[in-house]
Amino acid sequence: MSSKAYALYKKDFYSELRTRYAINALVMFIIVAISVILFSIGNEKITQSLTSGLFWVVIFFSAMSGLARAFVSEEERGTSLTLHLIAAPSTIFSGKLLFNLILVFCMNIIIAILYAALFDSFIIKNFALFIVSFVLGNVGLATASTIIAAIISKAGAKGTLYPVLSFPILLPLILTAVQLTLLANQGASFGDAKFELAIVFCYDVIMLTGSYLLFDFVWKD
Amino acid sequence: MQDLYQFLDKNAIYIVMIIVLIVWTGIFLYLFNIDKRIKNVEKEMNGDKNEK
Amino acid sequence: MSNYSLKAVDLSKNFGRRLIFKNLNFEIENCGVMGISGANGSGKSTLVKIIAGINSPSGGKIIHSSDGKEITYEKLHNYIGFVSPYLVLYEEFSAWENLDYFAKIRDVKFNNDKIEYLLNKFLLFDRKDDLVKTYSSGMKQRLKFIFALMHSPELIILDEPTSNLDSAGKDSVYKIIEEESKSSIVILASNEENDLMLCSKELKLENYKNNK
Amino acid sequence: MFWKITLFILLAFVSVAGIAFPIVPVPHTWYEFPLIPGLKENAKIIFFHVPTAWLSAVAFFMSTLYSIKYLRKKNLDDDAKSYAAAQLGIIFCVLATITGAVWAKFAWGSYWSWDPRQTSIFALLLIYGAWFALRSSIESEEKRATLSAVYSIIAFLTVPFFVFIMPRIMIGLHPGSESIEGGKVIQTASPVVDFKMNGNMLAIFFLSLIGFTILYFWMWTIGYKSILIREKINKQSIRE
Repeated sequence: MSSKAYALYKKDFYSELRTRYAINALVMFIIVAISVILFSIGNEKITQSLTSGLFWVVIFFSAMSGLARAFVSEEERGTSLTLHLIAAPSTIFSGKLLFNLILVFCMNIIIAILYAALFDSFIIKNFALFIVSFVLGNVGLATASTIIAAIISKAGAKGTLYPVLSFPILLPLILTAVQLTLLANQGASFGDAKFELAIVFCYDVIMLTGSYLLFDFVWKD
Repeated sequence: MQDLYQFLDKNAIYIVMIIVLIVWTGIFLYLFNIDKRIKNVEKEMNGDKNEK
Repeated sequence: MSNYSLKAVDLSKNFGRRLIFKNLNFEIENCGVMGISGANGSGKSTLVKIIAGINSPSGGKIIHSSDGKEITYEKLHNYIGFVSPYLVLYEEFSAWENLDYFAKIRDVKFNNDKIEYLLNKFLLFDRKDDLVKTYSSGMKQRLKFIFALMHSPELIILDEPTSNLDSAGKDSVYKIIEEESKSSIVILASNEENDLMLCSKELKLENYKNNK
Repeated sequence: MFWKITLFILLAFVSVAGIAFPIVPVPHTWYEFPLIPGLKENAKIIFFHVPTAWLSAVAFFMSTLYSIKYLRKKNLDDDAKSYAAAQLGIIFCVLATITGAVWAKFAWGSYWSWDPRQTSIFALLLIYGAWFALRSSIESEEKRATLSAVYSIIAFLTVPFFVFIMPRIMIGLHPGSESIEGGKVIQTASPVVDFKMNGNMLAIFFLSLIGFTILYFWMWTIGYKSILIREKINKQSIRE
């Protein structure tokens, strides 16, 4: 089971390396978004809460431009039928989720490094808390976007629909993640953030089980 | 505009009236929607009869 | 000789509220060729997709069983080989890489000898390291046969198998069908007389369209 | 027929009572409402504003329920029911948002202030909007029904989170709301937190909730029946 999903991930990975379906758009998007924010800030000092908000704004929109690709690329090229014939839905979901997870982690680590380098007020005081919330937030982001990518790959108007559909689903996650990033930047302890951590953790678990169970319906025509 | 605001602020019952009005507008919109749908159905039914 | 059996029970399909077919029953055991014929747009492709488990029927069910045991949907894909004009393989990979990934995702052993034998048979061995993008449509069609046969499936579904092929290609397809039908079930959906000549049994979709 | 007349009488009574009953500092008889500090006459919108918000939640819940039913049984009638519920839901959701904003202008001084409940209804509005956008982009009926059902279930899963996280992020201004600070539940400084209804106000409030709920079910029945009839006729005309 896991070896099949890993094989599917590897296929996606090498396919991505050859076609550059998502990566080019993603990298350009990150650069553009961060530079626009930097230009609009200019020389002004911005508060920590604003920085952690902007941090997740960039993550959200970069995710929008890259993550939908996992299923849309298969559907656009007509290869989803081939996938149907070689793997069970659970394998496909796990493989695509793994691919999206890796993509989200790479993307967000780059964003975090750029933020730490370019923004004065983005100083992580409690590093452990930041890492934990970062990981939990990324897992939630990847899970929710995988199932929504699967939904829109079967619908028309693919490009415009993705942000519309994923925003309400991701809103609770992003609001909490902003809060957590702020807490980590202010140097709060794990005890202060336990409520937010619990929320993000529950979100991850519920989304994971929900989308795993519902994926069969989406995938089978 | 300012006068209207002050008038409504003092006579708060009119705010209640406005709100009731808005609610009824919404319900009416829904009725219009259903009415349109049923009219389409009617047209299609009559169209079928004419074809026969 | 396998013990594969395929059974359709009261199968029906409608798109929205439009009927495609209804009360479809058939049964095949062990081996043989079954043809599915019908005009364009009559639902041949829909039916083979339902048999392959890609689409779900609106009513009734398809039962696949091997050695008397029913095969669950999760495992079905490894018993089936599928060829059709609308099947697309990964164009950014070479033929060899395609087959390699398919074997890994399926979690079946990559049988070098068998793949080489098939590549030779379908005259693709010299081009096996070229990207699929550079292939002609006939070559792609031949590659799909290798894709369908590489894991020795017990049910082979061919939807218009001879489209895009020249007469030499058609002959080799007929030879393959004859060969495979000795050991496994072949389902052939087509409109061409020559294709349907091979069938021991024929299913005419026109017979399942009435609403009574 | 009986319950339709009951509904008419109920809603007529609620409308009259909700608008006309006077508000006095100390109520003596059953037709007088108590004065709520900071709210004055516009406290009466509770009889019309709260039911709309309640109904948009009920409609959302029912829409999801029929979505689940559709996925289990694959019957397109369930999809029509889910669609009719969502249609009513978005109407009531917009109504709740507008009526709330109008009232907020006079009670809090601005139309919109990201109060937890305003944010929640905003999220609900977004979900409904996305749901309809998804539906309009899919041609095939079955695919549309399946995909929108899956989406509405996923959206439904996220709703509890709003309930938990909103009060943490924003301070409540809404009547009857509490805010949590430093882990302790405290009342906010806003003038309307002492929101207490007396017995008869509560009775009329619940009567209005019941009345609007019955009205909703009536509208919903008409709505989905009209969809079913239209589809039946379409099907017949294709066959002929």
